[in-house]
Amino acid sequence: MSRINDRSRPLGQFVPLPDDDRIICRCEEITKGEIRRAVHDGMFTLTEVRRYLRTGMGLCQGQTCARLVRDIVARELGVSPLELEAAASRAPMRPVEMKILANETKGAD
Amino acid sequence: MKRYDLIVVGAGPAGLSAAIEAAKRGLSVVVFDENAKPGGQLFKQIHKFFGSKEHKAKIRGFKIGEELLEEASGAGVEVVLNAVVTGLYLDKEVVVKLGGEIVHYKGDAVIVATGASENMVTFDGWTLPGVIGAGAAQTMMNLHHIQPGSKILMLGSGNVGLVVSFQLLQAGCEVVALVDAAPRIGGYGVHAAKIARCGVPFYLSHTIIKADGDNRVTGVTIGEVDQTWSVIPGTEKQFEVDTICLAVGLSPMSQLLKMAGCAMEENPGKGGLVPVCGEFGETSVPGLFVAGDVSGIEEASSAMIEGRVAGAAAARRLGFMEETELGARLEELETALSSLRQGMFAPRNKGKTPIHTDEGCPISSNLLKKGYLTDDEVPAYPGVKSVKGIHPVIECTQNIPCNPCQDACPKQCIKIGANITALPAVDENSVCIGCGMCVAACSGQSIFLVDEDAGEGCASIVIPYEFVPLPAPGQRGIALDRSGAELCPAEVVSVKSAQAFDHTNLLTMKVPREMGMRARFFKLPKEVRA
Amino acid sequence: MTACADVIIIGSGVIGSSAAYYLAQKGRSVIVLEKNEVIGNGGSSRNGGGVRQSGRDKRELPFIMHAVKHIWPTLSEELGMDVEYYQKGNLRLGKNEDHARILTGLTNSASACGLDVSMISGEEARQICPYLSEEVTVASWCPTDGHANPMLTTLAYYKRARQLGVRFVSGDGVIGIRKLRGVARQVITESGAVYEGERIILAAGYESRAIAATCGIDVPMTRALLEVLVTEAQPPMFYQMLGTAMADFYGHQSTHGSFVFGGSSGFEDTNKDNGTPTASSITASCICRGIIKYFPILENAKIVRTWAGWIDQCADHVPVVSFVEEVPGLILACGFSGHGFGISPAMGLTLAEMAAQESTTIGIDALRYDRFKAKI
Amino acid sequence: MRIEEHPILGKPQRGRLVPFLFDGKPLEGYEGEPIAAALKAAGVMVHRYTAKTHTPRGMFCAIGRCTDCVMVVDGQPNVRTCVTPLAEGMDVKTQYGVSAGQEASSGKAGGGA
Repeated sequence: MSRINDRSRPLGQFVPLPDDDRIICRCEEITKGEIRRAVHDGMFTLTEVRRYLRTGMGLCQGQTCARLVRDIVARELGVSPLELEAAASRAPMRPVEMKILANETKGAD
Repeated sequence: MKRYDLIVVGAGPAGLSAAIEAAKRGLSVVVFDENAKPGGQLFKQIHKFFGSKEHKAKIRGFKIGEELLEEASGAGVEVVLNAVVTGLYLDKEVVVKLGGEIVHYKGDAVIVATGASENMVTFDGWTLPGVIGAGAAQTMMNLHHIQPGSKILMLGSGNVGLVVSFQLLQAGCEVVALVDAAPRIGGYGVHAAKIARCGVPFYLSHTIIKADGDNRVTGVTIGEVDQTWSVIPGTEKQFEVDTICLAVGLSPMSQLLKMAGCAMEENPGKGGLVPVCGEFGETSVPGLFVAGDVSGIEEASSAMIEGRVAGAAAARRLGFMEETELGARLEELETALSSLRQGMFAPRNKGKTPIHTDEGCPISSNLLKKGYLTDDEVPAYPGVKSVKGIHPVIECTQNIPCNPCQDACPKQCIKIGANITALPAVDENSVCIGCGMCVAACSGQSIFLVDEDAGEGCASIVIPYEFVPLPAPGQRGIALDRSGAELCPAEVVSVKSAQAFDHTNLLTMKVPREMGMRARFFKLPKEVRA
Repeated sequence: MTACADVIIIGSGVIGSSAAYYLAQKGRSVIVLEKNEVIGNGGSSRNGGGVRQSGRDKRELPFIMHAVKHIWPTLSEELGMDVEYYQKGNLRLGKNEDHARILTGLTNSASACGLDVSMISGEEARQICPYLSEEVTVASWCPTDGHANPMLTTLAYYKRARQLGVRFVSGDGVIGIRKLRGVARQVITESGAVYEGERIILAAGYESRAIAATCGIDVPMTRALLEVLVTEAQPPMFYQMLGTAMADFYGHQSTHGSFVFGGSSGFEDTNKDNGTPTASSITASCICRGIIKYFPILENAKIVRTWAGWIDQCADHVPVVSFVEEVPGLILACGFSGHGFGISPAMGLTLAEMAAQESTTIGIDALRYDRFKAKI
Repeated sequence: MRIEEHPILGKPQRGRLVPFLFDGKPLEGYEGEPIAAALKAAGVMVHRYTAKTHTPRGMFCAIGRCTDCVMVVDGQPNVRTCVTPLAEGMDVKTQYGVSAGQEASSGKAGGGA
């Protein structure tokens, strides 16, 4: 479901907003202003924003902020939030200690 | 690798129902749930459910949970708790963290019923301790028996915000305000009415500007918003609170399905990212089904039926059920589901604001803005008739899927008909015996028994009462009107607490005659409550 | 409609993006075409982030040594963005005689090429990194090696190139290269768009093989599924790049505090997917077992995420970076075999020089596309 | 505050009252209830201070999703207190950044070389 995306299309000037310093990603403490700035730096997809800023990469893996980030990015790009594909879902769905992940049982009844 | 006919992820209403339906057809079924207790949200839901008998109406959520668990164990379903499904891999392999181990399972069919997660809004100070989700409030008070706070502001007027506000009051907390940026209350009017009459003020078209406090919430500032959702200067209001509770909607918790490679779609009508489903909740991955909120946000009642549908479909897929048998079962379930999906809160009516009920009665705009009907509006509904002697007054004014009151009345005073979203009508020709079964049966607590002329210049009113301490007969207090304003002195005549009422006590109070159609709640004077 | 530029680059990974940046610096106009919706979504976002010289094929060594000496130390400054480069050395660990043999072989060949790398004992390794288990008995140690954040490096090249006027178009896959009058000039995409340039750089990972085929060229490569996992943030512990003789895992602690480890289960050549690279259910567990043996202290660290990606594996595990005499105008840059990240700045620089028809700073003869011969 | 009598749920059934430590101070809670519940009952709101802005966080989702309530429990950082049952003698500490102790929170890895 790729969409053609010209990364040189103009987004207009970055205009600072009064709530730019508000934390959006609670785990990684990323602000609205940082997210908006990232879009102007060329991060047009949620995955790029995530890699660029670490939004949704903290302990909760974006379970709290995914929608909030999406809405900010969409507004900055001037598109509907529905047009932005959610970042990939990754295992493990909850954090798992290495020693537990290392301890597999297969087939044992 | 350990294999089951069916693996269900999530032991909430949808997951358990799916497991039961499949296990009854002979499938080997396991249900994994990450929580220490099964039942999903059911065990936090202490209110009586809506719907009709087939939807387990007028039974409290946690009781439904207990019933489902019993049914599941009877059907041979294995429910595994503290089991975190860490991933859903190719070939329908489910990897589970169980205690200190990672265990690999495969299912010939898999039903994902992981439910929903809460949406959030941001405002200055939203990360302060004391700002919590509505689900957190429910978990703390109804599972762990701890008050989430003492003075609380609720943001969100959907059913979750309304129901949790009432539960907060039941837990002994003070709800100082219910705020929503929308211009109209999003949830059922009856849920709003029962907190309005307790004195909770509604602030529609308002938003939270900021939470105050350095190390924890000590207050909150709200303000009115205009049509562009910007705060109108000068409309700020400040409240002293220790807790701000957010109930601003739910999103399907569909990460496992995205990981499994299901075709997904952003569907605002369903609350967010959901798998594209064929018939019976089957995703684009053959044999992988979904049921409940993860496939689209709805009520627990519909989640249970969706679970049954997916369970039956999985049974058919694996050859445990004949096509004809499936057809008959599905027809039954579809009928039950579609009866829930009628009325003004039906999924297809999301975002619409009707001005009339199906019966042609006007929808109260005061109810939608402030949470209660005005005195003038009340007589417009078929449940409100002026009858001599004791009679039910049903302040149920929206087309919601619910009909226990009709079955509750032994004298057939209340008529709803086959369409369960129709407004209940009081039949003037049937004689009410004042048994109060309808009052206790009404999940929306919107039925009162009124005798406008009970003698000595008084009216008597029977109200549903679900608070502690329970007032005693003879105690004097204050009658509140529908808005929660103090109206007049009132005296408790009787308090009935039969088992059939299931903790909805029937409090009869005596008020001056002219207050019979205005008094709707009873409050003990402050010194007595303290 | 035809869009023109001096150079058309196919692939926005760290190779394509860095080439675009160095070309833009030379004042060339560049268009970068990316099939995926996301910039750098192939191997560039699925690797352990090693910037290592030790353990490399000697054909790659000149590139990595140049990059480590001249580019990596100042790259963050140059691109205006922290790429989290650490030059704290590389420990390649072993636990037995076999491992020692493998490590010694690699160390000897790298020393011969002038790299400062030496064999050290388990005890010496523990002095460098006190968290290593007692099981470690031998290691190779290269103090000038290090690591960086591959996602940030890719995005930094992309961001800076974009600022310099490079046009990136994502979400439109290239379906073919077309010769005009005997010269490769046009690039055609899925949407039917046509891009025309004096030079075409093909840096599309494994997909390069199919695209090269549209002008009759083949690069013998396959693909392998590698996986990466990341832990929750830990207090700062150590900043060496880590690997093992058997390549059970490789990784490091990042600026953020999390540990990033890459690895595989041994089935990387035969794993299947569901259309997108999918982590297998057994690999993360396998990597964890490997790590805990070497770093028991990490056993309680929680894994928060795992992900997988296909790498383009060349027949001899060394990249093809080459002009194609039969197809003038075409420059191949593929088959990086999972070693592309560390050398990407030098590769970008080299590709830019090639496309600009300058003589290259580093010799490219050993990486020719036609070096593959039958075994007898 | 604990709810001693509830109009619907009645009197709660609880585990044994057990002692535990919060930042070295002795507190009591019911065995098996989430650590966060015991802390809440004792009036503790701040579970941790964040790594970057050093601002306080407490319980937010109460179901183990948001991870805001993590603390250092028996020496292990990042323990989700809202879903971890309380056990007798647990050593619960306010988390600063990714570990216990204020000094560690400023010890984030320095910038790139």
